[in-house]
Amino acid sequence: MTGYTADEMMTVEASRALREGTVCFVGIGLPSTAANLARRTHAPGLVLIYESGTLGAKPDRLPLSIGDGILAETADAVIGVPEVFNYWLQPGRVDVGFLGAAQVDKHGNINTTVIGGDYRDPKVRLPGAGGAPEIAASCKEVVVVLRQSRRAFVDRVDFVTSLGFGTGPGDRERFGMTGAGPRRIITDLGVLQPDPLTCEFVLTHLHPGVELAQVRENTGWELTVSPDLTRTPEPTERELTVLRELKAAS
Amino acid sequence: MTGYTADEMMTVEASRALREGTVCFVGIGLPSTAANLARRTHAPGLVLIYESGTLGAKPDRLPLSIGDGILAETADAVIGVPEVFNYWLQPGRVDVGFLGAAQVDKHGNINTTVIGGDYRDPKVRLPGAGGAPEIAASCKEVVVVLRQSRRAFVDRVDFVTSLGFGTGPGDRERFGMTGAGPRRIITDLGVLQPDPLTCEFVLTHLHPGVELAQVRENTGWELTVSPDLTRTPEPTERELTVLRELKAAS
Amino acid sequence: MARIVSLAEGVAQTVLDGDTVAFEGFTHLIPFAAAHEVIRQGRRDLTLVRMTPDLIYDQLIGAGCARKLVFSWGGNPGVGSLHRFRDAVQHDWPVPLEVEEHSHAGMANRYVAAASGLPFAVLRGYRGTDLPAQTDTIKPITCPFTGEVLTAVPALRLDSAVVHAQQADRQGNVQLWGISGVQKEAVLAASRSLVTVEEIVDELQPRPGAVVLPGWAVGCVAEVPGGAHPSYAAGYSVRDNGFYQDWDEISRDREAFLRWLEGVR
Amino acid sequence: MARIVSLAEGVAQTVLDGDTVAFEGFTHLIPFAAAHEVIRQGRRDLTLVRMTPDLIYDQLIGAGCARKLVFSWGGNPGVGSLHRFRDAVQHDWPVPLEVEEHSHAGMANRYVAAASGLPFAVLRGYRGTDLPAQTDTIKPITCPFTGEVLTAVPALRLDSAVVHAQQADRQGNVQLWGISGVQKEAVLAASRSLVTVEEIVDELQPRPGAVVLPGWAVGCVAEVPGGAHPSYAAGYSVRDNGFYQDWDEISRDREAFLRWLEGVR
Repeated sequence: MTGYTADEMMTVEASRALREGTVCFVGIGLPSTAANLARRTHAPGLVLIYESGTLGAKPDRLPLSIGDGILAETADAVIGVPEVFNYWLQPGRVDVGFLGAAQVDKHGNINTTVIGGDYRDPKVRLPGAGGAPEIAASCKEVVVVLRQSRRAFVDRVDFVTSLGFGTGPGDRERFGMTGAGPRRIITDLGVLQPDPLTCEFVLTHLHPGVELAQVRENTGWELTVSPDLTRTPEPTERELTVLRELKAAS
Repeated sequence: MTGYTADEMMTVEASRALREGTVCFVGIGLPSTAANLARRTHAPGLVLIYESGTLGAKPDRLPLSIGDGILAETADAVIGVPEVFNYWLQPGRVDVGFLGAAQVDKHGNINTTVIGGDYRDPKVRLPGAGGAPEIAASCKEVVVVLRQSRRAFVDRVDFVTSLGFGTGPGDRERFGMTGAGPRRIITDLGVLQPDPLTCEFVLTHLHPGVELAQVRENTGWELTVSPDLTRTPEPTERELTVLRELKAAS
Repeated sequence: MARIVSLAEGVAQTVLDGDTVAFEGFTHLIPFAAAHEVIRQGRRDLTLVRMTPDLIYDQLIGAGCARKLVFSWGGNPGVGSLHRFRDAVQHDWPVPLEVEEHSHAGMANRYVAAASGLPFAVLRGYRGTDLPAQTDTIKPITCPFTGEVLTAVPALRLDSAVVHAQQADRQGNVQLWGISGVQKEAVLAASRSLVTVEEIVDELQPRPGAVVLPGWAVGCVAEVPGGAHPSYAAGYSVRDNGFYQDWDEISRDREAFLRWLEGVR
Repeated sequence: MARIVSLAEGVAQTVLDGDTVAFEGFTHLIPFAAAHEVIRQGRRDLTLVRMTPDLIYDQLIGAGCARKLVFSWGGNPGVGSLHRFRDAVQHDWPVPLEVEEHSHAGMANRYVAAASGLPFAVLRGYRGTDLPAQTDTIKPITCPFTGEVLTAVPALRLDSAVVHAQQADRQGNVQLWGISGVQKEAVLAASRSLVTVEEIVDELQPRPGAVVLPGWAVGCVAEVPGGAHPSYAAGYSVRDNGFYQDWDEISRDREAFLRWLEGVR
């Protein structure tokens, strides 16, 4: 397969992170695209939960907002927002939480609040927490998806909106987190996974055509590369076709 | 009007305690009968809440249980039991709570748990609390309905299942109760209301044909009689007709 | 995805000896058939949890399945007492029964806390009553913002929950409607769950006021038409008020009860 | 029983200067028309509460109605930033804006606590994040049974709440369906409430998944067809995604915004 963009590779790889039959907490944008791609390819029984209160949504096109009517119309159940967080997310019923980020650091902590300056007088004011802190705390595992750049991949985030591994081993346990935390960061260049000893994210997969040097250039910390570094399989014909159909229809 | 029973008088007087347009938390049995009588006579806009989760039930016959299907079928909304207690009762949205009792004392405390002996080895084991403690705490006011007898009307209840005025003035405030507590005890002999200074229930109404001595005989404490002691008006023709129709239909 | 099983399989896989188990249903949809199967399978040492023990727990208690009861209103609604419950508490027959007593508001919030993955719930409850002195699962808690003292009750984490519903589809998605009580909370509070249903259908038609439990949040589903008798399933059956009255006589006498029990076994 | 009023009367009676007020609606059923009436009536010093401020608060903030924002996600969904919000926070234009920032789970539970008449709520939230250091309405709380430390947030008691729904009947009973967010909680958390509806009907037909607010729990109801535009009302309208995109340009520039504001006034 040739002729696909880096964003397409990232979306396809994100969809592959979702196993058949699992329950996935989905935000709008790339996570929703990846989840719906998975549902139409290898994981037809994937259960999608959107924080707007739709359990088991089965949209036949990509929703344009987290509260798109198509989600309510196709859901197994529509519930209030408090119930989403209290009965479904908080007790650890969700297998995978998909999060985006403005910044992510080498321990998988996520910043979606402020960049630069300080909290009261930031250089950039971002949208804020939304559902992310509790998704990061309570989903059995978390997958982070974002484009890789030196600005986004930092040694330490300016603001911890959502906890990854904090400052390293033991932090999640100390904070009483019930979920296992971020298991992979999927980017347009490759995939990073946490080292079980250091809880530092190391490069485990390079996307086709990407050079290691490129990844290093776009990482703001001294990147460790896994001894088992692997090439990500290219998007299949089917993956790309379905992805493009989804995109075209919305 | 002649030819009615003491129980009918008690039920009619209980129905009169419910003003048009108020919101009433109703238990099964006499409270439900009285509330539905009120709804068909002077208070067509009375809002009935049953703890089974039916808001604004408008049964066309007397429900036979607190979870009678007729309540759900005629309600403005059917909600879960946690919501009944948390969103509707606890914040003080209910005007009147109707409670029965096995024992009531001179301060309006209610016992529906155990009589005689001690808690672990009682003489009589009663059903227990149900919704009563929080109805007694949170309704704007409480009306207690039960037949008057020396066994039931005691100086101090064997067990406080639901707080009235505790041991006297200031107790409700000390316990942080948001509702005003019991405002009247309606029996088959008359009506008792709390003295605002002592919080002790005094006889304010005698039902037609009842002698004061009868009430004293059937009260287990030194009963105070209001200087304004009044005769309860007899049941009207209409009240009795509607009450009997309701009873006959169920 | 829920497993579709027979009633016997469902009970065997869901309710184990020593479990803390709730059979919920508020007057409506009480899972009697599953409780009778528990009696047949001879479960022992159960901690039975239910807001209103009703006939269903009077039967399980009389059959010797229980060692403890956690409840908030223990009567035969509109009829009188639960005689097997009283016999167990007062005379240890057939086995001793420990009791943990709460109010409805407390029980409902204990289920909510467990369904929410929290260790406790907060309410305005019990204050000024004699219950906290008898029940060590009622404690004061202070608001960290206002200093107000309220009441805390611990989460009712269940090993197992059994409820009855009108319908499930073949994926085990469950729909119940009418009075829905605390069934959703009980299922979500439990490690294992069994839902008996009036009917398994090809497709659930969304209904006003319905509670839906996704199949992936349910353990087992068993088709048991009439499984709520003598309570009822709105749209399928009416409450057998006569049996509730008859129970008073059956349960009042140990011999009469044992004869009834033979019929179940 | 709710009062049936015009939009202008409803806003005048419900939202007062200095109020802590929520206009709720999670993407769906956002009460834009009521917010525009608030701008026309020149309300000041509002503490605006909303999980997702969205365009509706960008507009109220830009119009100078607000002194404080309590929120959990402040973006233009799928488009980008809320420029009026940023301009107020960073440059005090048109007036300074104080900010109280939470997570969705925290905000939802704060509404639940207020709707429940409790002073605070407990959740597993915020731990390990930098939010508690910036927001003094996040505190630790210890379970009195297990000793586990969780997070407490105070109830969001509101002076007023404004929501949009599909239908009300002539008694002011309100029915909304589709994505229902935290609207019920917001109304129940408020001393005064206004519900704008697409349509006042003779009789509400029960709908699957509907939330019903009894008329006696609602302050005012006003018929305002299209009152959720540019958000939507399931069954009545679709979301005007184009306007959400256009807003980026309108709101980016103070002059363009002021021109838009003239159109509202």
